[in-house]
Formats: sequence, structure tokens, C-alpha cells
Amino acid sequence: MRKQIRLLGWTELVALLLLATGFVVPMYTRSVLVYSVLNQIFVGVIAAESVWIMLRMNLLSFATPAFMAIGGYTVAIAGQHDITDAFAMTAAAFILPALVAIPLGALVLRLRGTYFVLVTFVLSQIMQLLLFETPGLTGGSNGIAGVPPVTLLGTEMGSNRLVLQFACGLAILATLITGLLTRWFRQHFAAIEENEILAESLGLVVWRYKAMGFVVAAGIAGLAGYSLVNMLLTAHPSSFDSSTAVDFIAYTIIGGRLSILGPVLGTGALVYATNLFGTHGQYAQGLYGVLILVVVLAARGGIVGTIAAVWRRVS
Amino acid sequence: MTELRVESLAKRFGGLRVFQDISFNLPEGGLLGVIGPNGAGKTTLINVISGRQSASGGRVILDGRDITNRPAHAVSRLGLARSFQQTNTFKNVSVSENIARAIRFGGRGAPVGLDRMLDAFGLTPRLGEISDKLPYGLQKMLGLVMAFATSPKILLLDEPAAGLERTERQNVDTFVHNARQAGASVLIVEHDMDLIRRLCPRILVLDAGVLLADGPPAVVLARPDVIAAYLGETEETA
Amino acid sequence: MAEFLQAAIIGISLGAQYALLALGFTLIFGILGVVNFSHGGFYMLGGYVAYSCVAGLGLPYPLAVIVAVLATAALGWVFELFLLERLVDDHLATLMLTLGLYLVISTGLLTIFGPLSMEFAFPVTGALHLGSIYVPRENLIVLVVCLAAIAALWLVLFRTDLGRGLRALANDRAVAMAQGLRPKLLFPLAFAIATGLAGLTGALVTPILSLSPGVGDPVLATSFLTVILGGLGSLEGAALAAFVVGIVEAFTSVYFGGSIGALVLFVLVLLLLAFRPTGLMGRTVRGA
Amino acid sequence: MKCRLFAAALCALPVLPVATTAFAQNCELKIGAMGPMSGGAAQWGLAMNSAAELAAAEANQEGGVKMGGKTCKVTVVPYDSKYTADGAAAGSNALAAQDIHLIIGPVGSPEATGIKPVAARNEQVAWNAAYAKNALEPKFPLMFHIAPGPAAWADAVIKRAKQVFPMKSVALIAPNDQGGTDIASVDAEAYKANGITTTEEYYQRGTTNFAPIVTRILAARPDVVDTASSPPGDAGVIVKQLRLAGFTGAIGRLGGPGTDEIIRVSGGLDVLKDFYWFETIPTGDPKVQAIDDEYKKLLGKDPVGGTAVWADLPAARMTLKAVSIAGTDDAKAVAAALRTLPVEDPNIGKGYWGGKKQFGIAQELQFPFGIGIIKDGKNLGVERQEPKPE
Repeated sequence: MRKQIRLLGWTELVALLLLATGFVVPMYTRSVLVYSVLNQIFVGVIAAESVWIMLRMNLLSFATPAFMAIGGYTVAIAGQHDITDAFAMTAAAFILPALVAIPLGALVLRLRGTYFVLVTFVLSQIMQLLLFETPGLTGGSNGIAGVPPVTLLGTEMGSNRLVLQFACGLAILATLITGLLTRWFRQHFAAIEENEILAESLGLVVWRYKAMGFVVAAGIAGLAGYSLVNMLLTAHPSSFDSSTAVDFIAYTIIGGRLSILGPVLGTGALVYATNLFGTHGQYAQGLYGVLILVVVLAARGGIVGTIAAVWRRVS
Repeated sequence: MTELRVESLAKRFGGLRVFQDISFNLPEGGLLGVIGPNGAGKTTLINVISGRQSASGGRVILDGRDITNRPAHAVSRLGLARSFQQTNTFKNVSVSENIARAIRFGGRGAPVGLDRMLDAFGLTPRLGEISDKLPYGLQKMLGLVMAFATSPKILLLDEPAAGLERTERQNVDTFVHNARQAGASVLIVEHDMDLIRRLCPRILVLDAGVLLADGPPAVVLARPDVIAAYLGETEETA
Repeated sequence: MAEFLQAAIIGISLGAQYALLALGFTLIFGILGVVNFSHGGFYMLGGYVAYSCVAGLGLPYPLAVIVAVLATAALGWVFELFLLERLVDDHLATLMLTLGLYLVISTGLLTIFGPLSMEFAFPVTGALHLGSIYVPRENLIVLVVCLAAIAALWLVLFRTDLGRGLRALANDRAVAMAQGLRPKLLFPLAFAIATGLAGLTGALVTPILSLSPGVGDPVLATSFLTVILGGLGSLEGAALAAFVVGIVEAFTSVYFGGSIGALVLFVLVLLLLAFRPTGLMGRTVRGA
Repeated sequence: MKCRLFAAALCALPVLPVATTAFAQNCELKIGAMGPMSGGAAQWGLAMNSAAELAAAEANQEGGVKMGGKTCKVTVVPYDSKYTADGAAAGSNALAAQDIHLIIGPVGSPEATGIKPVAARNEQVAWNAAYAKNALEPKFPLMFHIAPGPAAWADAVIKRAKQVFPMKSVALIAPNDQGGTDIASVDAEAYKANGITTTEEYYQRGTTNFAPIVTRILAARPDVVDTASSPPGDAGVIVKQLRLAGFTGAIGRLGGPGTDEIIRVSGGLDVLKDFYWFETIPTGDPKVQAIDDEYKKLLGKDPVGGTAVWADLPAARMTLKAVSIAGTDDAKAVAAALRTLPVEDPNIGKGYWGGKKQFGIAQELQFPFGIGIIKDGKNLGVERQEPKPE
């Protein structure tokens, strides 16, 4: 009766494969736009995956920028003390936000539905104010500029190409963690998403899985912050504004929440669109808005849902 | 010795009293019916015993252990399972996935007799179907089977026959017999008097939040106060 | 002492404005189950419509406010009926739709009116001075209109069949529909009432403060904060919480400064949630 | 046959103009305009865009910009960098992808922080207008700066203001982010250097109602309140609420442009009453005001962004001039040409390269600026103030 649980499904493998092309692309092109868009996608994918983990349990989180800030500033502050080792920094950028998420989770995971949405939004606003109010540690409103590039096995990841490949590596790592977590607890997450009350009455310790998801999602968000700081070589409060949470949520929903391909494809599409629209100056926001309206109305289930529907019709 | 004992249990919502001073015990292997008019507090009673809602007073004791106000998952893990009045399954997944989840979340492995039960309700050939696509009666039975699949020592059934066709109600009898054969004691809240008379050697009558009577159906249902409180109403069989 | 009273007066007038916004926000959530990200957009729109009527058509201000309410309500109605309605049960989709609408509204206003603040003054100015305390006349008028609007909303919701229908839908949609209430009629209506309230607030408040395409952004955050504090879907809670938020904001800003004041408010909300997860007047929260 | 004749005519049509403006047909010089073009700070970014558009239109009117043997038509590509560090970094890359090496903008401090390392990597000249303490850095030699910070002008404005409005204490109010703190703290130093005691008050950006903060400020009973770099909309509300609260002292603004907007939002000169402010350029000068007419004439619409357009324009003009001197739009060559150019603008006048003292690199345009005074509700206009060479 019990199905065999695979470590990773084909959707995860496709997602990893898509991301892995980031390693290859720099060998064929030197276009800064391609580099820039890919780099933004790699950052966005990680952040969107953090949102996606929580969505697996029907929890829509706006707290992603707050945890990104913890990860990003951890790396920036360490960099000021000349600590740039990639492995140590990756671990720190994951673990610190995860640790902070434990007490916060105890507070907010008692909330469900829209209440959770609103409270996580408040969390990311509090983080923004905390950054302003702690100039000694975080540089306050100026942020921390001139973060040194990371060193991987003694090599400084300084050039555009190495920065991109490192961001790609982080995105693959985050996708692996996300994929393993959501595969391993697929039944539990799905049960919580569909019918939390029933799951609990059957004996599922719901809070344990929610807490686990929240903590891992926080760690993943930390990796996104790390990747962002590494791309900009700057940790700045404006990078972690609470309104950016909306972008990550849009990536996930537009991509489709059905599988991990959703955040990957959604981020790709929307980051590309943002760059395309950016050169339309004041109309950029409006075009982005229209795109969201059209996709939500025309493509139910997001990009992935639509592809799946088309696939079913064809086969 | 698996015994459920309820002592002076009470539940209030703010100033509103749902029930108070409810005491009874359900011995190992026992079968107890609970009846009462709508709004008597029957579903809330199940909710409080199973940890879904908190008690305002009194105690729930399982095997000599106080489980009052334990969270629902902990109560379930201690061997007390409950079913829901409305169909309550994981709607988007197959029947077999539903049952697999119940077994996994229950944490005690599949109970003896599960396959027989699935056969009896005609669910075995439909294991691959999405549960939401099943006819209502089968969804309802699936909800019961899922509660049973956690291998409980005690089962609380919340109106298992409600919404079933007359011909389907026999399935509830089958379920209760099989569950008891597997060693579970059963508490059943029901409106269908025929079913209660058929199944239960002992019943409780709940009215306006107090325990009106406790005893064999033949005796209890003859009492004038019970007739006034409950049977005076039109018997709901829908 | 004067400072204390001054802060209290400011707090109450802030509270009345927040209440109008939060009532609309929570109404939409309670009845449709939709988190309206475009609430700030309707606030801005209310301000710009009123401005256009006064500056462009030469209408008297009170009439302009009424036009603004009708226009924002009409847009809300149309948006709900033609776009939101199709996906009303998918809370993620509706969130995205309202977000998209907000982006479109703010870009549209920026394109039409430009980025600078408008010259849009309240017709009544000056302040009543009582010793060292002052109360701006315009704030008094806005306070009165806000309170009247809250009272009117209360009357509609609790004293008319329409209101009973809306509240029934908010409590349990399935039961309400079984009793013959028609969401197809009532949903757009509820949305229109709520956006009309946002438009009213915008038309009233932007001439006192300022009117530019950025003024809608903080509205959402304030509405969020207020409904969290008040308890989602609870109208009484939203109204009460709005005044709490206004008064706390006023006192913390007066005594600790603007930046710390905001932090105090946020932390207060978190603390409240730690002890009372359903907000001041919240009941069990419906899973969105 | 008919068709062929028609086709021949079509071909022949452009022949004559081509003979004189062939260069414009086969060569295009693209420059970027960057800044926030949506949200609360949209006017600053749109002003950058308007300035770049005007400079481009002027150049095109004369046939284009000479690059090597060719004369190229100038087009402007705007980019909405959203007032964030990432937005500006992404914008630099997006413009680089279109082979754009010259950027007019960005505006905000977060944007300046974000664009510096990326534009250096992309080899782009960029003109930021941020009032950041590190708007320029010697390690980023391709970065230029448009609007000098208060270090360059605060002292002169305060000295003049003191003559008109005697003051012993001042309260400064600004947003709590980099755009606010970086300027208000420098203003405060300048006030102190003139023997005036100061208090600084910071509010959260996004605040719409300043009544509580006004109450807090007035509790300290300052002679003067300075709105520093608060956005004009905010400053207008602050002024309005200060006056409502009964504050009768002078109000200052040692920040950026936007006085017209402050007058509009606050409710007019009668409300403003006593006001002094720093203008990035002498806005009272008819020659400066003529910029708007020229824009309208060349582009057929009004410029967007208010007086900030005037301040940004010289940067765009000088950049195009530098291109024609360098004969290329290569960033390093243009930057080198820029450094040799005298600081001069047909509408604004003569200025100097500054910034050596503050940033360690003299790539800041210091033009004549203005000190505006409103006394007893009467606008006395903007006095022209010539900059002193460092």
C-alpha cells in the first residue's frame, strides 16, 4: 500500500538540469545582459523556493526578505572581517536565518491562512526597521558596501563569470535542499495543505512539519540573500524591502505551485520580463501588472499548470 | 485494559454553555451510542475528547492517563481515532494514498482486517481513483476506514450514517463489527434510531448540554423525559 | 500635559482614517476571502478623481468627494464582476489579480498626472486653538465624515436585509448560498462598498496631506497592521484596532520619534499575537 | 511597369535628404537615463530622462553627435531602477547589453551604491545625483556626480538665512534612510559650525501624516525647522502641519529641489510665510527657466520632473560634448574628455569640477546654485550664488 518514496522526482531533476545550464552559458556568451538576467534569476529562484516550501503547506509567507537580510548581512559582516570562505559562508547564511526562524516560527506558526500572510508581512517590515536602527552592525541606512568576493577553495570568485557560476551553484544547492525536503515529506506537506484538521486527527504532528518547513525555508531565503549580496557586492536595506516579498510570491504563483518547476520557470519568466520592461521607464510597473493579470486569468495553475494541462490534452 | 473515562467534562464558548458535567466510561471492547437533538453538543463532545477543542472543565482519561486538552495528534497517537460528520478525506489524491497517509500518520502500522473492510465496502477495485470522484456514500466510508487505518484502540464516530442512502447504512454496521473484531471499542453519535437500536447495547442521551440518561436503549428510550426531549422532535433520518 | 492631549487628538483623527480603510479591507476579506492588495490604489484613485473634479470640472469639493466615492465603487464593482469573480475561490490568484490591478492603477495615475504632488487643498483651513492645544478644522470635518461613514456602514450591515445577506455570506458561504443568497450579486456589491470606502478616505485625506502617485503604498501596510490587530474579518475589531493603531502611532511618534515609533507599533502587534493569536476581537480564523 | 516606376520613385525619394544627413541614417548613439520612474521618488528618475531627452534632441537638431568620421543620431533609453541597489545594478547590465556606455543617472543613494561596482565592471560612465557621503570614490573613476551635497553649499545658505531669519536653534527632519540621514547630518554640522544648536529627527519613509512628529519637534521649541532632504511632498505636509500647530518660526530646506511642489502642497505662500531653501541651480534666472520652453519646442511636450530637469541637463549636454571630443562613446575615453572639459552650460553658466576635498576625486559638477527666500509670505526669489573653486 505504501508507495516507495523517491529521493527526487523527475520535476526536481528537470529543475536542476535547467539551472545547471547556468554553468554552461558563460562558456558560450559574454553578453552582460545574459549574465545579469541569469544572475538575477538564480537569486530569485532561491527566494521563490523559500516561498514555495511554505506554500506546500498552504502558508503564504511574506517573511522571505527578512530571512534574506539575515543571510545577506551575515556574509557582508563576515566579509568585513575578511572571512570569505565559500563553504563557511554558505553554511552561515543558511544556519543563522534558520536559527532565528525557530523562535519566530513558534510565534507565527500558530496562525493560519491570511493571518499568517499578514503577520509575516509585518515581520519583514520589522526587519527593515531593525536594519535602520542598528547602524553599528549593519551600516544602518547606508548598508555595507564593498563586500569582498567569496573564495572557493582558494580561488576568488571575482569575475562576472565566476560570480554567475557561484550563484548557479547556490541555486542548485537550494533546489536540492528544497527538493529533498518536499519529496521526503511529500505526504505530510500535502496532507497539511489539503486538510490540516484531518491530518492532525489521524495523528500527524502538524506543528512539527510546519516548523521544519519554516526553518528550512528561512535557511533557503538566507542563501538567496547571500547570493544577492555576492552579486551586488553590497548589502543594502533596499535590497530586502518588504515589497520584494511580493515579487517572490509572484514568481512562485505565476510559475505554478504544483511542482518545484513552478518557482524556477516563474522566476525565469518574470525576471526576464522585468528586465525587458525596465527600459520602458515609467511604464515598467504597469506592464508588469498587466502581465500578472493576463497570466493569472489566462493560465490557471500558472505556467506549470498550463503546460501540464496542454500535455494532458495532447497525450 | 483500554478504557476511556470521561469525568465531569464541560465546554463553554465565552458565556455560551455547550455542555457540562458529562461523565461516562467506555470499557475495553465496549460499544456506546450517543443520541440527542440537534445542538445538544454531541459533535463538540467528540471534538473535546479528541483534543480538537479544549475542555472548559473536567477530565478525559485514557487507560488511566489524563489526556484532557492534549493536542489532537497526541490523542490520536495514544490510540483514540475519530471520524468526521461531513466527508473528510484528502480529496485530490487516490483512495490508496488516503489510506497510506492514515497508516503513516497513525504510526502504528496497518490494522488487521483493513483489506477485508475495503473489500466489504467495494473500495478495493477503486483504490486508484481520486477520492473526490467517489460517490458520496463511498467517500463517507473511506473517511471511516481512514480512522480505522490508524489502528486505534478507541474509535469515536460522528454521525457515520448521516447522508447515506438506506441501503448503504448496512455498511456502518459492517464497519462497527469489523472494528470491534479488530479490538477497538467504539463510541457512536447518531441520529438514525434504527441503527442505534440495532448496534448499541447501551446509549447516552444528551440534551441541551447535560446528560439526561445512560442505559440500554429499551430502558432509556422508554423514559418520559427522554421522549419529551428527543423523540418529541421529528426523527431525522436524512 | 498639553503634549499628551495633543497626541491623543492626533491619534483619534488618525484612527478614524485608518478605520475607514481597514473596514473596507476586512469587509472584502470577510465576505470574499480576498486579500485586497489594490486597496491603496483605490485610495489614490479617490484622491485623484476628487482632484480632477475640483480642478478640472470646477465642482464644489463635497460633490467631488461623492463623485470620487461613486467612481471608485464603480471600478471596484467592474473589477470584481469581470475579473475577480472568475477566480474568487483561489486565494492566491485573487491576491495576484489585486496586485496586478494596483500596479496598473499607480502606473496609470503616474502617466496621466505626472510624478509631482497636486495642488489640492481642503476648502476649510485653520485650527481651533484651546490654550496650547490645537485642532485643525479640516481634521475635525474629516473625523466627523469618517465617523458618519462608519455609522452608515454599521447601519447597512446590521440593520438592513442587504447587510444581513452580506454578513451571512461572510459567516458561511455554503449555508448562505443554500438559503438563496446570490454571491453573484452580493460579491461585486461588497467589493464596491469597500473600494468606495477607500476612495472616500482618499478624497478626504489627500487634500489634507498630499496627493502624488506614491501615497497609496503605505495604505496597504496600515490596513494589514490594523486588521491583524483587530482580528481578521471582524468589523468591530477592525474599527477598534484602527483607533488603537492611530493612538499608539501618535504617542510613540511624539515621545520616541517617527522611526522608533513604527518599530514599537510592530513589536506591539507581535506581542499581542503571542498572547492572543486571533487579534483583539477575532474569532476562529477562516483558512484563506 | 507601373510598379517598377513607383518603386524607383520610392527609392529616389530619400536620396536627396540622404545626401545631407546620411550619417544620421547609419549611425546611432544610445545613452541611458536611469532613476526611479515609478513609486514615490518617480519624479527624480523622470527628470533624468527629460534632461537626457533634451540634450539628445539638441544634438540631433544639429544633425547628431560626431563620432569619428560619422555623425550619429542620439537616442535615449530610460531604465526604471526603482530606488533600489539591485534595480540600478540590473539597469547597468540591461543598458550594457544594448551597448550603452553612458548613463545619465541614477538618482538615489541606494541606486548609487548599487551601480558603482557594476558600472565599473561594465565600463560605463554614470552620473549619479545621490546625496550620499560616498557618491564618488577614487576607485570608481568612471562615476561622475551631478548635485553637490550640503558640504559644498550648506554653509553659504545658512549664512544668508541667518541674515534674514535670526536663529539660535534648529530642528532638522528627514527620512530615516540613506537619502535622509546622509544629508541631514551634514546640514546639522554646518548649522553647528555657525553657532546654532541642532536636533535631528528622523521619520520612517512612507509616513503620510506628520502631526505626531510635528508635535514632538515643537516640544523642543526650535527657532527654525529644516526639512532637509525630505521629499517635496512630505516637506509640504510637514510645513502645512507645522503652521497648523502654530509654529511661527522660519522653515528651511537644505535638501534638494522641489520648492514649487512644497508651495503647492503646503497651501501657498501665505502658509509657508517664512521660508529659505537651497536650489541646485539658480532657478530665478530667466535663462535657466528657458530650458522648459526649449524642451517644449524640440520635443513637443512639457518636461517631467520639475526643476530637477534643469539641474540634470548640464551633465547630459557635457557628456554628448565629451563624446564628440573623444570621437567615440567608449567610457574611458569619454571620461577622460569630460575631465578636460570646462564646467560650463549655456543656460546655467560657469562652474567648476569639485569633489576632491570630500570624495578624493574631482568629478563633481559644481554650478552656480540658488538661495531662495520667502519672507512674510512674499517670494523674494532665488538669489544666484556663484560656486567657489576648491
